[in-house]
Amino acid sequence: MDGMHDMGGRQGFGPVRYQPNAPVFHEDWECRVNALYGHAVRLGLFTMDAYRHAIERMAPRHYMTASYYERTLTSLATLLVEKGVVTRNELEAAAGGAFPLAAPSAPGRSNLTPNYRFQSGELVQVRNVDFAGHTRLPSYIRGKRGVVVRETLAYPFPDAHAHGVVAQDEPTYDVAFRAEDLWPNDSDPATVHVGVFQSYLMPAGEVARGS
Amino acid sequence: MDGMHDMGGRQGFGPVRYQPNAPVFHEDWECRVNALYGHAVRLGLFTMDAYRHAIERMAPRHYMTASYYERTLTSLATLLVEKGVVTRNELEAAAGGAFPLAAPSAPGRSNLTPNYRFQSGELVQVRNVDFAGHTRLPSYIRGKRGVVVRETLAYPFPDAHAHGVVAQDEPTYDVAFRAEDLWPNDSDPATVHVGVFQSYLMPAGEVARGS
Amino acid sequence: MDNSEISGGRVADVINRAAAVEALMEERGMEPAAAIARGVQSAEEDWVPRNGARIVAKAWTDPEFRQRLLTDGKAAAAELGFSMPAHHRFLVALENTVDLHNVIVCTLCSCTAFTIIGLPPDWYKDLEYRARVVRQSRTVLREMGLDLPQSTQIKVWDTTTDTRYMVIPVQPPETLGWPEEKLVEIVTKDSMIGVSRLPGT
Amino acid sequence: MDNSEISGGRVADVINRAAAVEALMEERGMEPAAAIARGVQSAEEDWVPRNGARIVAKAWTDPEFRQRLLTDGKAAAAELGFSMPAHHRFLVALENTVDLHNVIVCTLCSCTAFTIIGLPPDWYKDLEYRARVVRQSRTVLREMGLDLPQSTQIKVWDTTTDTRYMVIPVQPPETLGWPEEKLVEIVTKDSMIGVSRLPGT
Repeated sequence: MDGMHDMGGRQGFGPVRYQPNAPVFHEDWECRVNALYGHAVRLGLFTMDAYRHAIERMAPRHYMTASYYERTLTSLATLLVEKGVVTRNELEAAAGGAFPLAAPSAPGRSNLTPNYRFQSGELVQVRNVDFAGHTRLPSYIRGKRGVVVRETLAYPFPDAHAHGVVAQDEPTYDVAFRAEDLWPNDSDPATVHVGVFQSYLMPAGEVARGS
Repeated sequence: MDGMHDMGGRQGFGPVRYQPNAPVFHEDWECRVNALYGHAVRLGLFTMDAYRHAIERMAPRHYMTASYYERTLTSLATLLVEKGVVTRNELEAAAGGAFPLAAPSAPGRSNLTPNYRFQSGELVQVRNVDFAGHTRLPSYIRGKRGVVVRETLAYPFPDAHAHGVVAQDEPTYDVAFRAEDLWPNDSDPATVHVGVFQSYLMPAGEVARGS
Repeated sequence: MDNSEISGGRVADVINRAAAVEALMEERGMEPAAAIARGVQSAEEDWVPRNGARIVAKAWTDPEFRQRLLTDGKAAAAELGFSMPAHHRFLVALENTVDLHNVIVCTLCSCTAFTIIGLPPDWYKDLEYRARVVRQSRTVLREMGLDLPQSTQIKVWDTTTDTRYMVIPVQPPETLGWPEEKLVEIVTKDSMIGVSRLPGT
Repeated sequence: MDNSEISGGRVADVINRAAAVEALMEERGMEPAAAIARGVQSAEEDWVPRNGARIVAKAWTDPEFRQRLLTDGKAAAAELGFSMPAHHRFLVALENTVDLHNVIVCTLCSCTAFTIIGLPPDWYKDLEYRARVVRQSRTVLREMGLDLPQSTQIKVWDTTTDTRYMVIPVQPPETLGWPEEKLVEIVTKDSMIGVSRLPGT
């Protein structure tokens, strides 16, 4: 989805709020919530892809202003409700106030091109297609060209896996892009390596035939 | 700039917070601030393009959570500081607290193709180029194809005008896009008409030669 | 937002920030008080949707005016005594029909023909409307109470230049033959933005 | 956010919301208390940057291990007793040199090889880092205190699949010949993310 979470390359942000060797947790509840969502994943209640997607589905104003562990908490609570483990009313009664949850999900999709294999050194084009569900294709590489560095391991297809849609595990590729190609007018020269699922790619020669 | 303000087509938002025939102002200061920024424009202190750009330059978290007239106020105060009329310290002393302003601007740019004229009915391609300054090219049409409905009036080129860069007024075009082309996978069929400056366009036949 | 990150202090209330700007403009001799008086009057008395309603009512009842309005909206508006800011160089009147519905947005900020149809309401300037109406026009309009038949084509107008738009709603059939003054009363701001249609149309 | 828009009531404090989830998981027999106890222990004792530091120190001192690490990071980590979650199927070790600097990000969320280099700090998960480091890598690193020479090439790694990354920092020249145990002490989490280099490199 073209959501607020798709941050790569977005402008207007100030300096990173950096503190060298910063602590991981600031308050007790953060570590507890981190443990609870991991527990729910291990119990098989939802996948990591579903967890990530529930964060992406948060109301944009909430996403932008929440801390990381508030996003974790919102995702966990949303999925507990969606899986029928608890109700929103129960959550709000127990919390003593409103409990903002993420918005409903759009449908998932299965693999697009499960059989093609790209080669190291091959010039590839990232498909320039939006998708309303969960996807691990950051918008900043959509429609851009890069070079396959190598094939990496096969993983469950996130666009399916986050939604419980049946799909094959599919190869991923380490694809190198030039920052100057991604953002011709306001970027520092660098190579940006992105892990790209096969379904998101097409041979660069196919560009003329459409997305 | 690829800023948060570039909202068209972004997903994850809930229902419009609609109230039929809603009031324009809710509090007295809103109407006053609206009058003050208009006054500054009429005094020649800054252009409407500069006013819009100062809103775009607000910190993204602030932009996302501020009301419209808080955005207006932030732009006005930022430009009063940037034009040397007041200082941030004066503002903060008078307000009795911190006064968040917009971030500094990137440089502007002059017209790109001032002499070409597109014809009604012509298939055009929107240039797929980012620009760090002010621009009135919404990202959802970048790299997309549309049809020129007609040439509309010439206006100051916003990418220059917001920054005090010299540029010619240039023709604009009413360009019609199909929503299904802009967002193949999650849109309602419609024609989306966008007012597009000539500098943002190229003949569709030039696509193969790059952006 | 996180107050601690801004100037190291608590952010002043927006009312105090607005007052600070006003006070400093006063101190610099920019005469904000007179500007505010004029601005409040303009917003309340001059930039009212009744202006647009008068244009619509005349277009409904005067075919030659309608034609001039469709050709050059700014000149037609001027005929009735309505002006637009200098930077609004063109006004496009978008005529709805049974089969065509026009709706206006400004995805990048909140531009409108405010001297003609009135200053825009909150929801028009809000993130939801700007993000969604270009992409999900039919769905958004339905959520806002306007359930268009599938046979009605939708045109969304994104106000990205200083050309301005106004929608000419379809005249309700039962008002055919009404005098112009009476027709003015039924035309709403929302119908000229295009998020509603008039009753019976 | 605007509280009035959510469930019509005031949003509960995040601490109370977290406690509510925990209490309801308990009520449903999901045994959250034991999970929290394990989770707190893992975060404090198991998923510590010292794991990555041990891998780095061994790679600096054992060329054959270094080669195995560069070929299959997950297997090399396992040699030292470090495991990764099942869904992290691959660990890529990125070797910095004088002329090449690697830096890791996850623009879409906040993925990291947390069992190896420790859970990520706030700034790594924050909007600023995710938005900017892919686009303005050199500038962002400079702002964070790492001013790389123009001759140093930058590679940014966006963690968009469940392959995980760790940076092998350049070994400070004055530590050449140090025993592995002593080298472990100088390797920081930030140097394995790639936002800093070790002193003298």
